[in-house]
Amino acid sequence: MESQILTLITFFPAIGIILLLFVPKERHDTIKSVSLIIAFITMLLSFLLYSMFEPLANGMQFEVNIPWITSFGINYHMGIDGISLLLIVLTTVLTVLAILSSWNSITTGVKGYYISMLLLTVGMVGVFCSLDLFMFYVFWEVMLIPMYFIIGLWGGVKRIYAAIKFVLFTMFGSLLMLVAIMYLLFEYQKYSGVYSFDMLKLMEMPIASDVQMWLFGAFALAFAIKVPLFPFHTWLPDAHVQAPTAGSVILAGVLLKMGTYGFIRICLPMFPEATVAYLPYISVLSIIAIIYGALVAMVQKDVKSLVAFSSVSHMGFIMLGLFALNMQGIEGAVLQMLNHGVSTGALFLIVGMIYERRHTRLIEDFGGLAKVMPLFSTVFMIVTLSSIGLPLTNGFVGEFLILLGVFKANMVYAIIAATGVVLSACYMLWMYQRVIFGKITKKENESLSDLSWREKIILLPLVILIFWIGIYPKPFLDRIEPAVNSVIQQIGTATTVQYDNEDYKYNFQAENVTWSDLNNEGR
Amino acid sequence: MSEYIYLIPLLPFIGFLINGLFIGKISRTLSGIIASGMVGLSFIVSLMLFFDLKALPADSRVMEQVLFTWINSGSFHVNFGLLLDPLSAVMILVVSGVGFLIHVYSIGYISHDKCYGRFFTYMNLFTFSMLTLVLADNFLLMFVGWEGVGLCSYLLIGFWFEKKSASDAGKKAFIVNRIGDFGFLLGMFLIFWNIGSLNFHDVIQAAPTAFIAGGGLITAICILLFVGATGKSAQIPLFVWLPDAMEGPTPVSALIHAATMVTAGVYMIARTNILYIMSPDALMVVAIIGAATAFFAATIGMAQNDIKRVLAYSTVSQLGYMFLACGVASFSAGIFHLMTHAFFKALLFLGAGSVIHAMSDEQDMRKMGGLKKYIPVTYWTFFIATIAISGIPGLSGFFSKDEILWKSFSSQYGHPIFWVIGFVTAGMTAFYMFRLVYMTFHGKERMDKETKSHIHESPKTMTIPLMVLAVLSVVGGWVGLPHIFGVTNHFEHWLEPIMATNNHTAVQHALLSSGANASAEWGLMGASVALVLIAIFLARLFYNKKPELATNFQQKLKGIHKLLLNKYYVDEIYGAVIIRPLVYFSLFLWKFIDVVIIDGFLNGMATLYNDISETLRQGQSGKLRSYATIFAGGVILILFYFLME
Amino acid sequence: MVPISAYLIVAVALFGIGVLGVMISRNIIIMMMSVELMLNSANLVLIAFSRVLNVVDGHAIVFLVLTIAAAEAAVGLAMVILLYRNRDTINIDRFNILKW
Amino acid sequence: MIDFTSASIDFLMIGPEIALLVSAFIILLLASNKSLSKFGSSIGFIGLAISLYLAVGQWGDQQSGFFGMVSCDNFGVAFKIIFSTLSMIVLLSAPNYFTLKNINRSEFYALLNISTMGMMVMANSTDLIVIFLGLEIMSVPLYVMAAFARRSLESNEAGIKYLIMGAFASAFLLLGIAFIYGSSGTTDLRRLVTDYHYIITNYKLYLYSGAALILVGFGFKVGTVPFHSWVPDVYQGAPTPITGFFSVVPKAAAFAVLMRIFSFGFSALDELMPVFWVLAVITMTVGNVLALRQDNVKRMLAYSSIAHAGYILVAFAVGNSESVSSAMFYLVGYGLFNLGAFTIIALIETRSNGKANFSELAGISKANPYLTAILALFMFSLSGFPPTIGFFGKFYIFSNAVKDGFILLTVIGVMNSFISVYYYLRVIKVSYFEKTEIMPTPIKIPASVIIVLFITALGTLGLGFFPQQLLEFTNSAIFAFL
Amino acid sequence: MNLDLIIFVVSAIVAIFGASMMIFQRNPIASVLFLILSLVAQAVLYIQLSALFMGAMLIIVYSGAILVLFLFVIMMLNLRASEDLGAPSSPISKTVKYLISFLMFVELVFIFKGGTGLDSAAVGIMSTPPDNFGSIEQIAELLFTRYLYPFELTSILLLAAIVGAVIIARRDSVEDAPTATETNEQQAIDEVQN
Repeated sequence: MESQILTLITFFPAIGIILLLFVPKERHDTIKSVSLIIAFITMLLSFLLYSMFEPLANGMQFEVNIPWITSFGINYHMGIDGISLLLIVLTTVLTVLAILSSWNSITTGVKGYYISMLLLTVGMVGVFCSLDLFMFYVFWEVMLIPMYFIIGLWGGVKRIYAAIKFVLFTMFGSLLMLVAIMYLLFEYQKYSGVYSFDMLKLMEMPIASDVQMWLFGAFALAFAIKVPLFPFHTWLPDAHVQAPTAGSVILAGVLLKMGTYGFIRICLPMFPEATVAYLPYISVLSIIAIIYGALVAMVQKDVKSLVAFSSVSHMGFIMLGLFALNMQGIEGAVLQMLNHGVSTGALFLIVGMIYERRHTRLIEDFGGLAKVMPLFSTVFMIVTLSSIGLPLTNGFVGEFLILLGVFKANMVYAIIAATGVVLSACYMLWMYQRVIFGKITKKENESLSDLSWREKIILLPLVILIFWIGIYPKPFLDRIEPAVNSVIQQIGTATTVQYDNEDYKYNFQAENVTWSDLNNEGR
Repeated sequence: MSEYIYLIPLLPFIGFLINGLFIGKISRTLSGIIASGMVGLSFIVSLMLFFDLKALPADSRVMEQVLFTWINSGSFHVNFGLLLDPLSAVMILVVSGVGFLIHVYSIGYISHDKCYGRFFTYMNLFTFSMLTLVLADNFLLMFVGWEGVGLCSYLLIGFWFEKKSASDAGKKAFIVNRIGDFGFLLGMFLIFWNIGSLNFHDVIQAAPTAFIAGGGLITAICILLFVGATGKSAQIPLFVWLPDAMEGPTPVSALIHAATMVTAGVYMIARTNILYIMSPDALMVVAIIGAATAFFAATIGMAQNDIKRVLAYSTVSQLGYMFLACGVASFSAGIFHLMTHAFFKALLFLGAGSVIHAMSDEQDMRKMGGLKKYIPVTYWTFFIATIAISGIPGLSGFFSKDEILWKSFSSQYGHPIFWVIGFVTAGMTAFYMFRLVYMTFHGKERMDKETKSHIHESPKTMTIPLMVLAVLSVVGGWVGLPHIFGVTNHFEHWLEPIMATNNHTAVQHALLSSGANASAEWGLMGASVALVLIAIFLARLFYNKKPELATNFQQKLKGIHKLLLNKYYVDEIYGAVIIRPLVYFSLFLWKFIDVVIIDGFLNGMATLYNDISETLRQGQSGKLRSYATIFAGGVILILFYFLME
Repeated sequence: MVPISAYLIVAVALFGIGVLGVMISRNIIIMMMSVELMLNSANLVLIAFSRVLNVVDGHAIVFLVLTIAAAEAAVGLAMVILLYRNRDTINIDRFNILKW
Repeated sequence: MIDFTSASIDFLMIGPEIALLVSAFIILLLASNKSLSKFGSSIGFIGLAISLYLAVGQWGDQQSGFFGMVSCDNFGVAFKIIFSTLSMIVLLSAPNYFTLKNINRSEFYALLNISTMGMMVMANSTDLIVIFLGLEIMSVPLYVMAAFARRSLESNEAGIKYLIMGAFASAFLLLGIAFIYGSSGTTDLRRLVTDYHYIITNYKLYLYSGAALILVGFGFKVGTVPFHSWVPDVYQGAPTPITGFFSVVPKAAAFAVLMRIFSFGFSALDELMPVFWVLAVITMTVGNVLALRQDNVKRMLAYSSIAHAGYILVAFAVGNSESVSSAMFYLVGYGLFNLGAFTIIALIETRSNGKANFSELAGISKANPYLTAILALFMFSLSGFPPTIGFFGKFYIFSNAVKDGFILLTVIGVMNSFISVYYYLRVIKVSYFEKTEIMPTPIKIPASVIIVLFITALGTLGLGFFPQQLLEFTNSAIFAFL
Repeated sequence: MNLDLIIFVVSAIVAIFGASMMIFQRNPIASVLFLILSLVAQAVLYIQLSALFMGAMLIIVYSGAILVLFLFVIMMLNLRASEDLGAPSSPISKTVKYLISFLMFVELVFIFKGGTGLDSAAVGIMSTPPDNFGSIEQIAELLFTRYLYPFELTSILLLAAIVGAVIIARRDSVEDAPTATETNEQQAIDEVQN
């Protein structure tokens, strides 16, 4: 169990796929419930994983390492640290919610739909588990196929364009990444005499800095497209707007994290010098993404594309945090990955819910919903607040840590980026006001029903997570910390730049000082 | 006893939970009772704690309670910790006390609205956040309360969300506050990265060694924190949201936009006074902004006709006073005024609410008048508050305001100009307050029959809090009698432990000892009183005895009057300079950069490839002879290459 | 006496002519004959070489090539018949249904 | 030590060829008789099976005979195995189509076997003459097959075009052989290699031009640009199962010979590398770009097969033994999924008026979900998505290129496969995403085709997941007598 | 100026002349005859290169068999010179084609220029090499020892050719009736014709 649990979690949905293949495609309820149960068990397994995980312990856990394709030194090598752990849990939870959310909205091709959902899960969890670059790439690409179908088959009006755009964008990046992976393979072979795709081994290999530049570039392009970083973001709004609710949830909740995950798992530790060299460019791009995404989001007419652009902005924050290259920045970024998954996922779910009722997503078609669906409005408000990072919601902790770290690394970046906090309040609240507040103008809105039980069940866990992470993030941070530490070690050791965190002008032992003698010495 | 501090914020939170979860399921009165009961309980707890604190020796008057570790990342470590010291003790008393009264008042006020559940939920949430703000033992937790109260004000201003103006005002309040918070955040970052902690202890302890007094760094920190304060406490340039905030229910205006939340900025500065003391430039900025705000707001207030707006601008101007006090480094005076202001301004708002209630939601003073005989209780309480705020000797307002005026003159950071501004402002305050009183309660009745028939005194739940507050606004000032009365200023003395102790207090004592200054203080005091009386007389003349004077006076100064009526067009200017350009810029980004440039490029590539494909296809003509030609051509090339070798 | 390269040059000249024939003639039969000509010129090259190198293998190869030529001719002519039956023409330019 | 020029006449050495020949004879004998002729396909299949068995038996024991004309090495044997396997798949998928198109004549199977035999001859010799003869034995039946649907004008046209261009190309090839002969007095590659230095000093140009012309001759067969022009027309015109056969098996044979000659024989000719580099680049680029705008799926696949030839040529440009094995690996994989794709196209053609246009695909995902799913699988494999064998093949080839520092070439290669994604996904797009108002009638799939699809799909996925065995096979197959 | 040279020059000219006439003929029959002419001339060259037997074979097999087969087919289809010329191809493409073939010629000649060690050898009927080079015995012996395997292969090749020819050229028997594709085939024909 100890060693097999990762394999189990990764491939359990595959079992579901096989089951579904034998269900006749007319029996929708069976299909739905089977896939739901499978996803649910996967979620429970991930919780089990979470409970078994050793916080504050260094290095990978639950490692499995079995030779797979020996002539290339490709191993079936899985293992997780805190970062992957959290993302895996996020993935499984969101999958369950996504499946629930598409319970009624998906009516055609049900079988294929749920098969793709499960396949998607396999891919996503696989990416987070794999410590072998080859496996990583395989899972990375496998994810594309079901997503392509989900967008293209069950999407909106321009779904085909969106689907192809999505696949082509991602392929473009990942193919260059493939070249880089091959190159790494032979670099390592030159260095150690044996083939290996093992990330952990590759990290130990010293790479000439100019080579690092190229490799980092190749990897970074793939990841930046996935994130998406500023100039490469245009696939995102299309994909989000066209995709069905569940698709958007998974896309925003997990797929975007692949990019940032790739950065922190591969780019930063493997190419430290290149990281330092590229740092300014990527930081600037992320800042542009923050401001740009926020501004463009402000003028969107479609709620979904507004949320899409808002995730461009948020992902910009995460990238900026990663490239602060210090504890607070990276840790905040990792936590923010989780937060963004939760809150943006919730936002998409909510948008999907009103879409199911009204079959429109245009902001001007709504207004005054607070009167007819108060509960909905409340949840919407909570999620909105978490996405604009109000204290005691998850968003705040992440954004604060990120900005704190960035401020340390580069004050100007932090100051510019912090304006994003203001802007996010602008567009989110404006949207909320136009959708929820005011008088009911359209009479279709007067008869809207409030949240159904299913929807309550969908939203409840997310709301809980929002407050949990916001109020007591310690368990998460504790699990992230060692992983982040190792990354920082990697960078710190490999580069001349030192990233130690305790360099204050003032160093004090505040514990034994009391308020009063403080004043006494003041007198 | 210190382990019960957490009860103070917790009780309102419980009330919030109950009201929130059972919203619509529990009866109007019950939810009201729960809400105000919880706040009342926390007030009692506060009192007990206050006395415990008082029992302690003056040097060690501090109680702490760390609930749990909140955020811990590398060297960054923040606890969810509460801190009770003289300053926060004052604050919790004000917040929970005034809050309690306002809650009680609300029971009656909200009795016609069916959304009472939501109302009390928000109110309790607000009380919780406010108490968290004042009890926090570190900047970050303070920021939590800071944003929390911002949220609640957003929710409560937009309470009647069907009114577009209301939701707009709420949004405006939140966003403007956010702009302030932006500064606050950066200030926190600077503090953390230079000191390594956000805990008040550590900061206070480390500051003297970590920063060079008067250096750029400390000044930057103070200015940034002050930006946050301007946002929260509606100072220039971020005061625009407060008048609009009057869209909310009147108790809300009383609680949030008069008594408590808006004073958070003052509290914060007082809390970090050590830092401010280290940076005279920052103090200067604070003082200037405060004085300017006080003056401008007062001028605007003189021209408004909406009863609540007048009060709103007066609030802004009073806050200006408080900042002026802080700016001249007499923080205790600021806090003192904060407290007294909480009393009488809350009273004023509640009274206004009662008036509006009586007038069946009419807010325009030009449609009022002569209400005195219909609603006596309201009138008298309101009148007391009015004379309190205008600084008639003996009432709370007089002492606090006068101390500020004196400090702005005498303190080493002070300057006669500050005194002049404060002095003039005091006069204007008296003027517009009495203008308000006369237009509302005296003179001939300008309301139509229909409303007139409905005029009635408010229920007990509303009047009792008024009376209590009236009493407070009379006696509230007596805790801080100035030295020259020959008594020790209890209030200043109480706050002394947390106040920065540096040479300036010494200087002050020196000043006080000399009789010359005592006489100077007497003189100034007398001058201000005189001015106030003149102002009252003018108000009476214009708005009671000879209204026509006022009108043709307005005719004469049409331009100025128009300017004041429209609040110096600040909103319009902001709209034109900031908001609209931003929106257009965003549209440009979206429609041009995104759609045209980036996507255009990509689609261009696609079409390019298609065209290449098309052209190449022409080569595949289907004619075998051309195939043979291509073939032979290829052969030639390859052979040629090999011949070149 | 004639230098051997003279023969080779004749051979490649024939080869070139054959290529030209394939490229310019519209008549399928002539095209095929041009191909035959190319094969023959290759044969001539082989013969010449085997004469120079004084190994007789070349002749054997030519012998085999003749049969190959015959085979191709047979199939080709059969196809010509088929085409003529279906289309009443053997002008190669007419055969361009398949293009682009 | 093997005597390279042993006169030993050991018929086991050419056992597979003989088996095929005999089966072809039997089919031809039975063809005259209507009642018996229907056994043609099964006999052909049996023949192929036997030859496969014999070929597998030859695995490992290296010997040479027939005065050095036959050299039975692992390399050749491996290709024999590949040929017979792929031909069996073709043979399974073909009859259904033929019967439905009403051109099911049993001579076809004879031709198939003879042609396969020719390929074996090619793969199994180091003597250029024998290779040339094998090529002809392979090609002549191919010409006939292309024109096999005698009524269809496309088929006729495909036949004549293939024939004339083929003869044209083989003339060049022969000239090349003649030059080689002239340079060394022999046509045996092994002797060429042994006294290579003497030749390179004295008859450099003959060797070069000979090599160039041989490259032309076989480049024509594999369809490298600029010798590719015939490919789309012939592929489109020929009956679809035959097109599948064309696109895979003869191509593999030609590549086998190319490997033998250039990766082993002339491996010392460094000047060849740039040629292959350029050929690879233009071949894959032209193939992919031209495939973008096709309306006919068959023609699109024809261009894509050109592109794939380009990918394989990358291995030649790299030119180390590893890359030879990678090319062989790719050929196997390509054979599997391309045959599968063509089989499905054939099925679609059997419907309605039988043009394999993209429009025909619309909505078949509803009519035949599983069939469409498999088609999608093949498309993903063609465009090189993991975890299909198509991906691993590309990975194998390109990783070798990277290893030897052909970074630019690799980048061009992956960018090409990026372009190719577009048109492969177009197939999926049409068949899945585009809605049709009239529901297409479901296609009936006979058992034999189901078997074919099962095998190909299983191979595509399974070998994609576990390529190790195949890797070892190709790695041990690169032992050749050179 | 000796006999060899004269024979060579004459036969070379004839060969090239015949070849070129062959490709420029409209009338297939004429071009066949020209090809035969050229082949005969080549046979002379063979003999000059002391390949007596192959020269004979060339005349017998080619002129005697293959080209007669061509003639036969032409007669059977009775193709006329006049029939169906189609539009003349554009001058540009013509020049390109001439250029290409000429370049090819030149390049091949260059190869021979570069190919060292050949020009020394000079041949002709006068200088028959020793041990009756290229005699029937030699070739026969070679064909049945070293070239046994290829020799057998040719038989298979011929078999394949025959089968193929039969399959293609055979008139449609009854069993394969017109299919659905027939109709649009017909349309295709029409559109191609005009």
